[in-house]
Amino acid sequence: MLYSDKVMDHFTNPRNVGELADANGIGEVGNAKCGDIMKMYIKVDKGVITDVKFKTFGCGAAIATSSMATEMIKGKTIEDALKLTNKAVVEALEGLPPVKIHCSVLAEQAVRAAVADYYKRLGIDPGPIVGEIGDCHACSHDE
Amino acid sequence: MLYSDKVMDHFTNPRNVGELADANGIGEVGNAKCGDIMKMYIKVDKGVITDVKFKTFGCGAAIATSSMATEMIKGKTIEDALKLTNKAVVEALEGLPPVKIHCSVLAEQAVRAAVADYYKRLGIDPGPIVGEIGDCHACSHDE
Amino acid sequence: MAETRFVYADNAATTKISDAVFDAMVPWLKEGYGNPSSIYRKGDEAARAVLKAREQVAAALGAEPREIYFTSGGSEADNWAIKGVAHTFAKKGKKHIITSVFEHHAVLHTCDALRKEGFEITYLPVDDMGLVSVEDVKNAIREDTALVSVMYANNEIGTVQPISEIGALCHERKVLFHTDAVQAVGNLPIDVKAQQIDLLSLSAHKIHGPKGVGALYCRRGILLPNLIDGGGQEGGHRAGTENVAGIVGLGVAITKAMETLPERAARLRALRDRLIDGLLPIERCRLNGDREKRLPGNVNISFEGVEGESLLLTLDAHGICASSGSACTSGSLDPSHVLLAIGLPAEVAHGSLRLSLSDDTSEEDVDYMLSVIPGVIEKLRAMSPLWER
Amino acid sequence: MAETRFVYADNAATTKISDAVFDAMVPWLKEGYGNPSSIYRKGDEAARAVLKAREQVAAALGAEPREIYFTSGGSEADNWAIKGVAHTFAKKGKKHIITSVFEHHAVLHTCDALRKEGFEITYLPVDDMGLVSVEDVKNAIREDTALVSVMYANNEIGTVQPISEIGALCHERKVLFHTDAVQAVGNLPIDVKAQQIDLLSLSAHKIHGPKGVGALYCRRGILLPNLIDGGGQEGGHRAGTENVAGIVGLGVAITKAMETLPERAARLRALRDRLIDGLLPIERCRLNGDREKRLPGNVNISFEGVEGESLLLTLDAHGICASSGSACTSGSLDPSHVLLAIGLPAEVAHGSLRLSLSDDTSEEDVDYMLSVIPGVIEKLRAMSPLWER
Ligand SMILES: Cc1ncc(COP(=O)(O)O)c(C=O)c1O
Ligand SMILES: Cc1ncc(COP(=O)(O)O)c(C=O)c1O
Ligand code: FES
Ligand code: FES
Repeated sequence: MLYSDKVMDHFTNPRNVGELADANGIGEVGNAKCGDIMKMYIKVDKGVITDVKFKTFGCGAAIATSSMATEMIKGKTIEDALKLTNKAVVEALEGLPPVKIHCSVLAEQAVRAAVADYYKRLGIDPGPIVGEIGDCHACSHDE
Repeated sequence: MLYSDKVMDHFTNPRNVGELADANGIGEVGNAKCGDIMKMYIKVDKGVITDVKFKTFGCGAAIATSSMATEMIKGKTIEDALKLTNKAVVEALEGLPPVKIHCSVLAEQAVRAAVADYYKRLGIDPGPIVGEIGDCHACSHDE
Repeated sequence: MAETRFVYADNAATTKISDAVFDAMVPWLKEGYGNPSSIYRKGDEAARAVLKAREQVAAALGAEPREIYFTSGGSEADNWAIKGVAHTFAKKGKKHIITSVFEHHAVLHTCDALRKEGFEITYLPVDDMGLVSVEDVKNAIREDTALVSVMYANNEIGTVQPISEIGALCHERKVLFHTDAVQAVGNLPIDVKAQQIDLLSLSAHKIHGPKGVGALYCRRGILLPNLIDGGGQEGGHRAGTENVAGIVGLGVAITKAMETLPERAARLRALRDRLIDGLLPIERCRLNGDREKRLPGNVNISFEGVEGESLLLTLDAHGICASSGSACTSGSLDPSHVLLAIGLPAEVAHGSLRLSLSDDTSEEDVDYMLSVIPGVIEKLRAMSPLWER
Repeated sequence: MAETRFVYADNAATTKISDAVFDAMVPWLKEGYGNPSSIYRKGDEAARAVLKAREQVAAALGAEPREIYFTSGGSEADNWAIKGVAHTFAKKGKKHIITSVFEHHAVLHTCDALRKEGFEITYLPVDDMGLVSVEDVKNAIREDTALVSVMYANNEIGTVQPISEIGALCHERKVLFHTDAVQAVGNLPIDVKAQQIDLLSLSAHKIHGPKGVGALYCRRGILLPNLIDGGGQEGGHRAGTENVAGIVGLGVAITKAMETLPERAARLRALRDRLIDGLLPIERCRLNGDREKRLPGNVNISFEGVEGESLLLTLDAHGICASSGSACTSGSLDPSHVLLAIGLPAEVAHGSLRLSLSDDTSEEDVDYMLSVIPGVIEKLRAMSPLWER
């Protein structure tokens, strides 16, 4: 297959799908024109991400990276979650085809966007903490 | 096959191959550059072609048309032999591929060349009787 | 959910070689290995087999055998026809070509390449039903127009274009007319003379023939420069030792496809309509392309909130092979140019599903697809952030 | 005379598909019909098969898989390489191409077509042994030379050209080097890196693979414009649904051909030499082409006073398939351009016989040919007006 068994596993049985009613941070990244939108819901308690859910409109890789990213940050501190790189997600998924790397970038960005939202809701400027969320470089579409 | 059964028969078992020691008319036409030379030997007795032989350097069609042409003029008067057209030879052979029609033209010319030689040996100008022998139009080679 | 079944519903991408075609090919992959250009019997047998196939293709199109040139497929035929006409007429100062925005890439990218060389290309729009208008063709023709190239039937949404009308118009205006009939052959009646088609491309692997072989019909009297120069094959117009087995396969495939066309098309239409009618009740979905002027085996439906690749992968897990846009553009991030051309928003275009049927498709296959697809759409929508909106 | 036996001695025209190749192809003509561009498993299986074949071809040449592009055969590869380089460099004002007078028509006619477009072509001579001189190449290279194209081994007389030296020279002079290796592959060692070959053409049907498939090796970094535009196949460089079965066949064929090369070539050379030594005692005949720098399976002998076609037909009647010049020019009235190039008079060129051997050729086949050919020559000479002279 195009995808590793691990990707197919996360695609076929994605973990943490859905919305989180009591989320206190929600991030959405991507662009429907490109066929990829990720929305991530986090529940932060005492600096720890106690729960996380996602919804993704996108390809197999987008769904699998969303799923894997939620698993990787669940139970982690915000600081640790912000250290999650797309590379780590790709490695955890045992690789992605080159054309699909942008999807893992989206997953990293979705986590950062959710954390940024969490800070914003607290009235804290997320900029210095989260940094630039950035755009997907795989496409040249304007919103 | 490229050739009809009749052509193959005449190619495989050509009739009247060889030289004629007592020929009184010998015609040679064609051009070795093009891969076709026909040499025809006739023995004329009282205006009748009593014997005929040929030697041909050429393709299957060239050999078959030579063979067929000798059969068609053997025992005929010179006048009848001169009426032999390449079309008649082709028909007798049950057809030739278009690219090989020039070979039948050569056979017709070989007969005329042999008759012309016969007249020349008698001191008669063959021109008015035999006409132009003509060149093969299938090629643009110079001798 | 029903038990898993294997359903191949991507016959517009490629088809399975039929048993009759396979059986016809095998002798030419085994003992019949002679080169058709060779003079001995083993070569001549191969030459005869190629000739027979040429006659079969000609008969299927209403053409003469000498108007048929075998190629390596539909793409080569498209390239040869369009580049050939372009370069011939450029010498006469005619450097304008008319095509449509939703042609197959073999036509579009060929035109793009010509554009870079200095040709001017008019890309006709298509309406929201996926149809080119004859009026538009008429208005686009200019003094310096060399060629009109409009596909017979679209590969993604299956819409059938007004080929006979365009043919008549081009004939009247003395402009050459090429049609990419790769999807039409075997599915729609074709008569190149009656329809006044000058050049036509076809491909074997779409009609249960082998991959890597096709043909260009080029009306007698039209002399195209060669795309592939070399040996004297195909009357000196297309070099390369003939793919004898493939060509024989094409001959048998096109004969089968054309001889039983009305019955086959009727059966396909019934399956297609049952599939369409069974899927359209799904919330917020739409059929793409005109429902009537449509290939007998084409279903193309967009489901809002669903992305194509994840849909295809999920269907694959259920044993269903389908497509979401043209096969050769999968892996691309861009939504289908065909669906954008008929006016779909990009995000809806991403969620399109093409199910293309063939003689191999059974009633049970349709039942199975109807039992699986709605649940799959629901599952994907449940995880889609676009669906909540 | 010995009993009739079937001996196929025209392996330079085409070869029989080997059992291993046929068996490898069948699954892809049957259940493995997926389109390699399709995303579902049936498509991906086909994509993997194509990738494996690409790796096999690359390994056989010492290239990288991404440097291999599948084509419809040797002719397409030659056309693509030469036209592609020509059109690319024309933009930089380099419109000079060097080739040799005795290339295959796929190269010669391609160069002729370019000449008509305004390119300047230098056709290098070959010596009477059938060899191109490196010195001549050197002297022909100019400031505006874009490409040198010299075949690896000649298809008619089997002479092996100084490819490595030409490669080194071109590299030094910064001119691209293409070689038509259609006859060399499987018969001679090839290492495109060591030999500094930039572009190389090959064809499957010459090495017990199927007809209608070949490949172009194009060194990384060289970007050729497409000959066939369209879908994204072959990295977007050669459109058209892949001939999966054919490509798989090529992969297996080239692997077999290259892995046992030294033993195979040694056996062929022994057969070839026995044939040559057995025929040369015939009166007024000559071996065409250098005896040492020669393909292991090539015999080419001219018999004065004998015409080629009638020789081939007579041999065919004895069960021997042979050739007299290049297969694709049979039916032509002109003597072989290759034999003229090495200085043969036209009438002698007409009487040449090419016997080309392969792994399928046995000792008994050679015995049989040696028992039949002298008698056939004698019979034809007996009816030849050129022989009496
Ligand atoms: C030297 C050479 N180049 C090119 C070709 C053409 O290959 P293909 O017939 O696969 O197009 C051939 C054989 O026909 C050949 O011998
Ligand atoms: C409409 C259309 N044109 C051209 C092609 C190209 O045909 P092939 O893959 O045989 O090159 C296809 C299919 O891929 C097609 O659907
Ligand atoms: S968001 Fe545009 S391609 Fe990834
Ligand atoms: S003599 Fe017939 S081709 Fe020249």
